[in-house]
Amino acid sequence: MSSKVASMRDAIADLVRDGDTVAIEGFTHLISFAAGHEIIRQRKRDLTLARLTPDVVYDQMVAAGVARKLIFSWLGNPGVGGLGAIRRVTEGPLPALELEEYSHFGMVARYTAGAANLPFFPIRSYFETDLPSANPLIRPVESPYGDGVVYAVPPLKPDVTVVHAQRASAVGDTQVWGLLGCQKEAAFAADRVIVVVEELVADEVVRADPNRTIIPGLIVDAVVVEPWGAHPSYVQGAYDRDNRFYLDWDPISRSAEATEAWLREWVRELDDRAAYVEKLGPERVSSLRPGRAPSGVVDYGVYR
Amino acid sequence: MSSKVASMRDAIADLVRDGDTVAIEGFTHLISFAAGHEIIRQRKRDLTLARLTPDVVYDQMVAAGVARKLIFSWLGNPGVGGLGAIRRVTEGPLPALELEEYSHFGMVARYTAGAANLPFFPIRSYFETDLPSANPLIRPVESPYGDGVVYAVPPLKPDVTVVHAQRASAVGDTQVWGLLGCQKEAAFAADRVIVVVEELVADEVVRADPNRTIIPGLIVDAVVVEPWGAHPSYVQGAYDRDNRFYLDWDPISRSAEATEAWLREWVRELDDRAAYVEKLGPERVSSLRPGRAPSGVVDYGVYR
Amino acid sequence: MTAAFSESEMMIVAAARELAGQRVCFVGVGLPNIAVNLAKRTVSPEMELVYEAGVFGARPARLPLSIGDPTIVTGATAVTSMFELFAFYLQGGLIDVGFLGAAQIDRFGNINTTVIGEYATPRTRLPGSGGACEIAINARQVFVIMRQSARSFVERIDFRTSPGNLGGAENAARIRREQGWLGRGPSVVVTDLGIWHFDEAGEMRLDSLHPGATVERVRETIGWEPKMAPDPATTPAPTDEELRLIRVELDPEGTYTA
Amino acid sequence: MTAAFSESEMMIVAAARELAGQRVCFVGVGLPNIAVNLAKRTVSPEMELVYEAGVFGARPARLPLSIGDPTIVTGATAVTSMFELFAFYLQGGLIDVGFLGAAQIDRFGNINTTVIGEYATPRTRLPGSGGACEIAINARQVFVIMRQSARSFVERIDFRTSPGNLGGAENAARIRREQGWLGRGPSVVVTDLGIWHFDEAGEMRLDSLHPGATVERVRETIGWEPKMAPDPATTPAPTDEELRLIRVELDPEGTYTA
Repeated sequence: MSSKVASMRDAIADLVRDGDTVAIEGFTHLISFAAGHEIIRQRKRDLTLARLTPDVVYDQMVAAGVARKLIFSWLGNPGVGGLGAIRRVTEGPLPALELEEYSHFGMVARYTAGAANLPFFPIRSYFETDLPSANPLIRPVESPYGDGVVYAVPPLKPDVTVVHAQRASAVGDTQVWGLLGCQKEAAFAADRVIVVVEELVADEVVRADPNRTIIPGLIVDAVVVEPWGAHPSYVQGAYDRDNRFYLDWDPISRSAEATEAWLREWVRELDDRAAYVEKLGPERVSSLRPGRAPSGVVDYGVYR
Repeated sequence: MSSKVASMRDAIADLVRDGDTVAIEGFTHLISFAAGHEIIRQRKRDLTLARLTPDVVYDQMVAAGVARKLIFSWLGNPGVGGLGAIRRVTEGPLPALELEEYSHFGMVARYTAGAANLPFFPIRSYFETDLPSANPLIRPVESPYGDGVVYAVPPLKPDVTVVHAQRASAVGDTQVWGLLGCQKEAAFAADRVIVVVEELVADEVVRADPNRTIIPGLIVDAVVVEPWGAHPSYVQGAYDRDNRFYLDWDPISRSAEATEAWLREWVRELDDRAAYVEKLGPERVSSLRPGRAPSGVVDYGVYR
Repeated sequence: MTAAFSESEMMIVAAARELAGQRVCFVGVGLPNIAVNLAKRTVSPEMELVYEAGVFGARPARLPLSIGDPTIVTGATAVTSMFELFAFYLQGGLIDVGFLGAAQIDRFGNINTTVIGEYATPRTRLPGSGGACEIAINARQVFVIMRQSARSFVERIDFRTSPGNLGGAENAARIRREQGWLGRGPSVVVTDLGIWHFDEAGEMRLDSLHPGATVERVRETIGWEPKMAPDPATTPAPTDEELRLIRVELDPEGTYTA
Repeated sequence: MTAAFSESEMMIVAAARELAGQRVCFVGVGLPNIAVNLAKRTVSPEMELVYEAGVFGARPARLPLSIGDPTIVTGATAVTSMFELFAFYLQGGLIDVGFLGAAQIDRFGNINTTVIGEYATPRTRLPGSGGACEIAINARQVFVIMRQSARSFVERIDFRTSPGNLGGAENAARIRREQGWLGRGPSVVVTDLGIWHFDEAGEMRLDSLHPGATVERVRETIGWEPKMAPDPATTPAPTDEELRLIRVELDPEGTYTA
């Protein structure tokens, strides 16, 4: 296979189209803010944004006007509070952003059904809650074994899934450690996949530890090498979550003007992630470096 | 938590009861022949044996008279041929062993439903085949989204699942690399779990690489330390599959007498796995050692 | 002599103490996170912490702000996909206590974390379920930690995100049995004023008042006529060690206790 | 000059050549295993090998006797749970060719690997489906490799384990469409005597005879009146290199070619 390495600009330009359903996944860990910012810079429109936890990245994207709809299960700034931009367009008499809402397991099950080409996925959630009446896509299904009813969620097949990872080969074989979230399921469910990595590695590095591979190059369309592309989210072993950023976002996002100013300064007026990291500054960057905690080595054995 | 380390004799005596459904899982890799042999030695009765690929271990157990039923998806000696003992009790006008038959994905889905406490699991298999008429537990279920029908399989919840692994801590936190099969699903689905390991390791070894853990001690009842307990199956990085054994088994299993003689010599007259390994001999053992193929190290980072 | 302490600190300490003897706890975002981490350092050092992010047996070296922090991964027993965490650990019945926060709760422990006002045109858009709906249905028991106010302890919640004792204990027991739920529902609600358990009717009952809290304040901060134990206990004040853990180790910047 | 070769060797070589240009191949146990490994060393070095055991991108350093051999793991691109392999790779539609063996096949490529005789009281108990039923339904196309005989190429198979073109192409296309199957069904059957493709009616048609094989032997080893191309080609004999690979590298003990 030939190399799929591309710039973020080209990857987003080629693979994300107006009106697409886009999933930038990653549960706290490995959230591709870099992809979100490039989508903002390229002024994509009418996107349906899927994510368990829309988080600050979707707050920024909604503020920038790229989205018409969210598909999600938890809408907030974890441990801090609300997401100001999203609240402004979802509260009050005339909400301007469509919401399609599940629980975490419901979202994970949707991606799983999408990845597995199943027409639905059954889960034991939602009984005696108001969620099925808020979202008519949550439907009861009867067990064929006469032991009652469970709820089903429909498959979710994003047009594009973006996954940030510790490392990948040039053809897109991708490895992750630490929290796995549902990136694997979201990638297999998608029509197109963009992988963003801290480090491009030789094929042999991947093949030395095949159990760590979560996504094969087979389903990957572009590999973007973008160190610090997940900041203020984090990359296990590479950098810490920038909690200060999440706390600072709260007052910014409460004001439409402050949010727009932030987007101008940190997204629109910067060319790319490298410029963002430079602007962040070496002190902030180095303060986020963790100490070392090596995994140890296992032996796969040579069998000839 | 206190140590769960036990001898194989005690683990089988305490945890496997006559009439139980027992799953000794492992797809080619990590099959606990040691547990199967101890079950034979203890003359357990009326077991329902579940396994995707009954393999030589269940041929031996059926020959020894411990089983009344098989739940399976592929019945053979991989790459070699049939399983003589099982064929003797399943062919002809009066089969003496009950069979409940699925496909591989059906079996995996059954364990998954069992582990996830789901009343059924939907898959796209079985259409236009004779399997649903051969097994009335394979049933159609209609998608609640109006897009047709898929087949369902029911949950499988073994009374006991036995998993062989490279290593575990004394409380049963278990790590595997190489083929994963469906051991995780079979273990989570089970009421009781026996883990058999090549090596007992300190808690810190497990915690240094939490992504490799497939089974938490939480669901483990006994940890048996039994190096070479998977022979003639194999353990990635530790020893090779003993293909010669699988080839040699074919003529043995074709004869009831030869099979009984083998069981006497290699199972009933031996006290335990250590005696089996000694009888196997150092030459056979060392011929199965692979060369080294180290995985490399990843960094989890220290976050204080 | 015990140091002065805030109502938030008392609430966190009381919640942590309720976890004594529990084995496997599913840790929710926000206040549950600090309460569970305090319990792990005091009454329940052996308790296994489960995070919906996909971690079993976490040993956080610091208090994570989010429940997906890298400190819950390093040194944990197992990291799993979220599918596996929700399917095998939670829905599979391995969680003893699910620990939740809430925006609104009713007398039967039914919880709203979705919207204030109408669903389609909310006055306040809250986070939604996250894993709460699953925790409420599948964990063996549910603990809740939240501040009391007339807006949060309400006669009727605006949206039922996570079921509690539904319309009462009898109703809840029947539905849980019929639908094969593994959980027994809510068992304790710890607030800034006191500790509530659930009585035989499935209703919240005030069993303990925190030091300084009064029955009058409890009544003012609740939207129904509350049941109270005949002679509510007084929650023992936080110990110096509990306060030190909160102030020095867990929340030095006062994020949870402000 | 070409060395002498056996019918089994010719069959394996012909099957391997059919894989030219294929990208992702799901490798079945037995003869498919050696044919695919030969193709990987000759016509399709870039082809990704998928094993139902949970391996994508295998680079076996030796021919695995079983399809769960450790040599398919070391140096592979990815090792997955079997759930993931069957759900995401196979049912998800990522497999271009599923390569199967069979005990019985009919003119429409429907396959039996379950029993000879009645299901409940079989004359011969065969292995059963394994992953074959899933491969037949979900792989984009299906290749079959098996020896011809009057007992294996039959008018009516005793048990349909894996669907082929069902009652014919029209019937199969309708059912595949209605049920949302991703696969197009069987596309080639390679035997010890020749190469069969499927015609517009969905029936097997002999397109190539192996060197030394005759139309008469083909008719003797088949349970129906076979369709044949007007002028069947002659399969090019195995090259020295193909034979060397089989005899020296892949199957030095003659397990597959005996």
